[in-house]
Amino acid sequence: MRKIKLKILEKKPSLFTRLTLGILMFLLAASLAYAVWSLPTQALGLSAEVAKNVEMSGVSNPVTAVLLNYRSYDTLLELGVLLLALFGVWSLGGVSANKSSFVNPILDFLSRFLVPVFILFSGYLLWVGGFAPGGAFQAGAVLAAAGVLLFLNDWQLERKYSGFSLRFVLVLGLVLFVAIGFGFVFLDRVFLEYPPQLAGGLILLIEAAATLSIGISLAALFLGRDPSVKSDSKIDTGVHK
Amino acid sequence: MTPAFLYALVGIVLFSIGLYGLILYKHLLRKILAINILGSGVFLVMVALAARTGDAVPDAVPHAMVITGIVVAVSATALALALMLRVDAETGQAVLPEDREE
Amino acid sequence: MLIDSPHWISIIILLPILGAVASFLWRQHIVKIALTTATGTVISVGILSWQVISNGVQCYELGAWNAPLGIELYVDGLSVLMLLVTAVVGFAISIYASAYFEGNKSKHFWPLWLFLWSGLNALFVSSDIFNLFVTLEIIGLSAVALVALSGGAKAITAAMRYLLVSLLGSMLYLMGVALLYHSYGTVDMVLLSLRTEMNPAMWLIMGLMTVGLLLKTALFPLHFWLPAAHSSAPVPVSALLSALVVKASFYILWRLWIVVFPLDNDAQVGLGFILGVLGSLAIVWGGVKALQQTRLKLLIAYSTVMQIGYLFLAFPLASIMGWKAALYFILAHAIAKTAMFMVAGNILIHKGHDRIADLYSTVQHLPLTIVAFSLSGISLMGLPPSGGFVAKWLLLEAAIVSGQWWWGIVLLVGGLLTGAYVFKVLGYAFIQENSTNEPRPIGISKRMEWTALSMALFAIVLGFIAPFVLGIMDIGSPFTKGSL
Amino acid sequence: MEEISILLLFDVLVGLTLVWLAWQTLSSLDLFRAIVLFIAFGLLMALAWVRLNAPDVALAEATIGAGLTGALFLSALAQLSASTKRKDEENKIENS
Repeated sequence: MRKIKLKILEKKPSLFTRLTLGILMFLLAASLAYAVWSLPTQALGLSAEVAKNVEMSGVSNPVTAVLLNYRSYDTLLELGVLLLALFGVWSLGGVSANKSSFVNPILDFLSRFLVPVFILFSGYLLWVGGFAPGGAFQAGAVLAAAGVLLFLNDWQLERKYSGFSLRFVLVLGLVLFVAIGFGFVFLDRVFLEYPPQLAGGLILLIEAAATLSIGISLAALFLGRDPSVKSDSKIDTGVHK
Repeated sequence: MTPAFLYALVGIVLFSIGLYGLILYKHLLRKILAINILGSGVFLVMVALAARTGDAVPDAVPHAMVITGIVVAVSATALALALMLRVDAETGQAVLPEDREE
Repeated sequence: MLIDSPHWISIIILLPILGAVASFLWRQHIVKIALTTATGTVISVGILSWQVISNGVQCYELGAWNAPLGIELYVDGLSVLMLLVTAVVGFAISIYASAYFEGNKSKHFWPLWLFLWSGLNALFVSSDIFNLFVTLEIIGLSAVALVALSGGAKAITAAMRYLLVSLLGSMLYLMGVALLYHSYGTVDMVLLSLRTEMNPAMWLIMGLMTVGLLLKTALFPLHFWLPAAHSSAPVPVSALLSALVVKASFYILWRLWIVVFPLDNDAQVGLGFILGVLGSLAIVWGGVKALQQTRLKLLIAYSTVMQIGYLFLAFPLASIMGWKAALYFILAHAIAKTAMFMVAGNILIHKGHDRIADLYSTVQHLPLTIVAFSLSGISLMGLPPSGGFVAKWLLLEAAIVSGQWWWGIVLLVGGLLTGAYVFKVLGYAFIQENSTNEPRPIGISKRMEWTALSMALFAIVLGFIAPFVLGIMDIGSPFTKGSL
Repeated sequence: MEEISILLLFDVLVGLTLVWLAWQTLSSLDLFRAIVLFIAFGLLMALAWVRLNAPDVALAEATIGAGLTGALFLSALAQLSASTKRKDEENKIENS
C-alpha cells in the first residue's frame, strides 16, 4: 500500500477554550450518566412483543424480524438514505480520479483469492440472516468490500455496464421493496404487510435485491464518482440558459 | 455495576468526547471522525441499555435501530468526505473558512 | 372506491421516491418524469387532505403491526396543512426549476429534490420518534447535496458546515430517542404521551432533543449556518430550504413539546419564555442584518432567520390561539418566501447579479417580478389582507389574552424592520436609469415570472381563506395535550 | 461469581480502551494514524456489541462501521494528500 500520510499541525486552541469546553462536556456526561443511572434496572423494551410475533414474521432471527417486518418501513427509508448519499456524492462530481498506476502484486494476488470468497461469504450472510446473525446490510457490506478490493487493483467497470445497468442495480433493492410491500395492498392488506406463510420467502427476496443494491452502492460511494461520467470532465457551473 | 450500565457509561463518554472534538478541532477530516465517534456513543447507549434483561435475550428493537443508524452514519460520512474533498479543491484547505489560520 | 382507499397516506411517500428513482434511471426524460411525479404527488396529497377534512383523523398501521412494535402513520389537521403547504410550494418550485435548471444540474437536481419531498411528506405523517430520525436524515442529506449543487467555494463550504450542523442535530435528537425508549419502552408518540412523566432525566432528554432540533431549525443564536447555505444554494433550492426544510425540524419540536414532554402550563410558559426571548432576538438580529445586506439573496436569507423567530413567540403563550398563530406564520412565510426567492432568481438571471444598489430599471424589464416582490413583502410585513397579517393578528390576540403584551412590541419592531428592507429593495428597483455600459439584460422565461407572481398572490389570498384554514387546524385537535 | 467478576474486568478494560482510542483518534496530529486508530476503535466496538449480546450489530459494525467507513476515510485521505502534494509542487515552481 502506498504510504499516505498527512500531518496537520493545528494550532492548539487556548487552554482556556479547552478547559471551558472540557468542563461543559464533563457536566454533560455527568448529567447523562445520572439520567442513565435513574433508569429502571430491568428493560421496559419490546422483547416480549418481538418474541410473541416472531412466528408471524417469517424469520426466526428477532433482529431481522424487526428490520424486515415489524419496522420494515424504517429499513425501506434507510435504503433511500443510502441511495441519496450516492446521489449527493455523484452530484459533487468527484475531485479527480485516484490514479494509481502502480498495482501492488501482492494485493493483486490477494484479491484474486479474496473477491470470490467475499462474494460467497456475502451470500452466506444473506441466507443465514433469517435465523442467525447476519442479513442484508452485513452481506451488502461484505459484497462492497469485494468491490473495494477490485477498485484498489485499478479494476474498471466496463463502459457498457456503467450507465443504465449500474443505475438499475443501484435502485433495484428499493424498488423491489416498494413493489412487494405495495403489491399486497391489492389483496386487501396494508402497505408492507405480508401473508405470514409467504413472509419468509418474500423477506429473503427483498433482502437479496437489497444486498446487491447496498453492496454496489457502498462500493460506488468508495469510488466517489459516477463511472459513466468521464473523470476529467469539469463540473459545469452554468445554471441557467 | 452490570455490563449494561458500564457500556452505557462508556457510550456517554464517547458521545462527549465526540462533541468536544467536533467543536474544537478544525480539520474537516477530524470533525467527520468526531461525528462518527459521537454517533458510536449514541449507538452504544441505545444497545447497552437494551441488555438490561439479566440472562434473557436482549431487546432486538434497539439492535435493529442501531443497524439502521450505522448505515445512515456511513452514508452521511461518505457524503461528508466527498464534500470535504471539494472544499479542499475549491479553497485549498480542508477547513471551514471561519477556522482558517492565515 | 379508489378515493376512499386508506392507502393514500403511503402513496404520498412512495410516489416521490419512485419518481426520484425513475428520474435517476431515465435521464433523457427527466423533466417529464419529475413534473408528472410532482403532479401526482399534489393530487395524492389533495385526496388525503380531502379524506381528513371530511372524515377526520387518519391512522395507518404499516405492515399491519400496531405500536409499540410497529410504526404508525398519523394524519391530523396540523399534518394536513403541512402536507398541503409542501405540495403547493413543491409544485411551484418544480415548475420554476424546470425552467431554471438544465443539463448536468437538472440531472442531479430532480432525484435529490423528489427524495426531499418524500422525506418531508414522511415526516409530517409520522408519529414514531425513531422513524422521524430517519426522515430527518433523508431531508438533511438531500438538502445538503442540493445546496452544494451550485458549486463554487461559497456553496461548497456552506454545504459542508450545514452537513456537520445537521448531523450533530440529528445525533443529539437520537440520544434523546434512545433515552426515551429506554425510559418508557416505546418510540410511538401516542404511547409516549400516556407514559411520560417529568423528572430530572426527562428535563435532560428534553434539553438534548430541543437543542438538536433548534440547530436544524436555525433559531438564533444557532442560525450561524443558515444565511450562507440559503443564499449560496441555487434559487429553487434556497426557496425549498427557507420555505420547508427548516419548518420540518420545527414541526417535530412542536409535536414533542405539545404531546410528548409532559409540561404543565407553568413549565410551558416558563421554558417557553426562553424560546420566546430567543425568537425576539432572532427577529431583531435577523431584521437588522437583512437591512445591512447588499445582496438580495443574502437579504432574503437573513429575513428567514428573522421569520423563524416569529414561530417561537408562540411557545410562552402556550395557548391554542398562539399555536394557530405559529402555524399561520409557517404557511404565510413558506409561500411568501418561495415567491421572494423566485424573484431573486429572476433578477439574478436577468441582470447577472443580485447587488441591491444596482437594481435600477428592474421594474421596467420585469414588472411581474417586482409586483411579486411587493406582494410577498406585504405578507412578510404582516399588512392586511395578507396571510402574514392573519398570523400577526392571531399572535397579538393570544399575547393579550395571556397578559403577555410585550410580545406585541416585538411584532411591531419586526414589522418595521421588514418594511425597511422591503422598501429598500423596491426603492432601488424603481430607479430609472438608462445606462449604456451595462451588458444587455437577459430575457427570462415567462414561466419563471408567472410562478413567482402566483405564489405572491397566494400569500395574499391566504389572508382571505383564514377561516377555512383555521378550521382544518382543529381536526384531531392537535394543540391540546394528549391529543394524538 | 468469580467468572462474573473476570468478565466484568474484561468489560471495564474494553470500555477504557474504547475511550482511550476515541481520545487518541481525535487528538493525534497525524491524520493517517487517526484513521488507523478509528478503525481499531470500530473493531473494538464490534467486540463490545458481542459482549452486549448483539451479534447482528457486531457484524454490521465490523463490516460497515469499521471496514467500509475506514476504507472511505483512507481513500479520502489519499486524495487529500495527493492534492496537498500537487499544491506544494505548484508553490515550489512559483517560488523558484
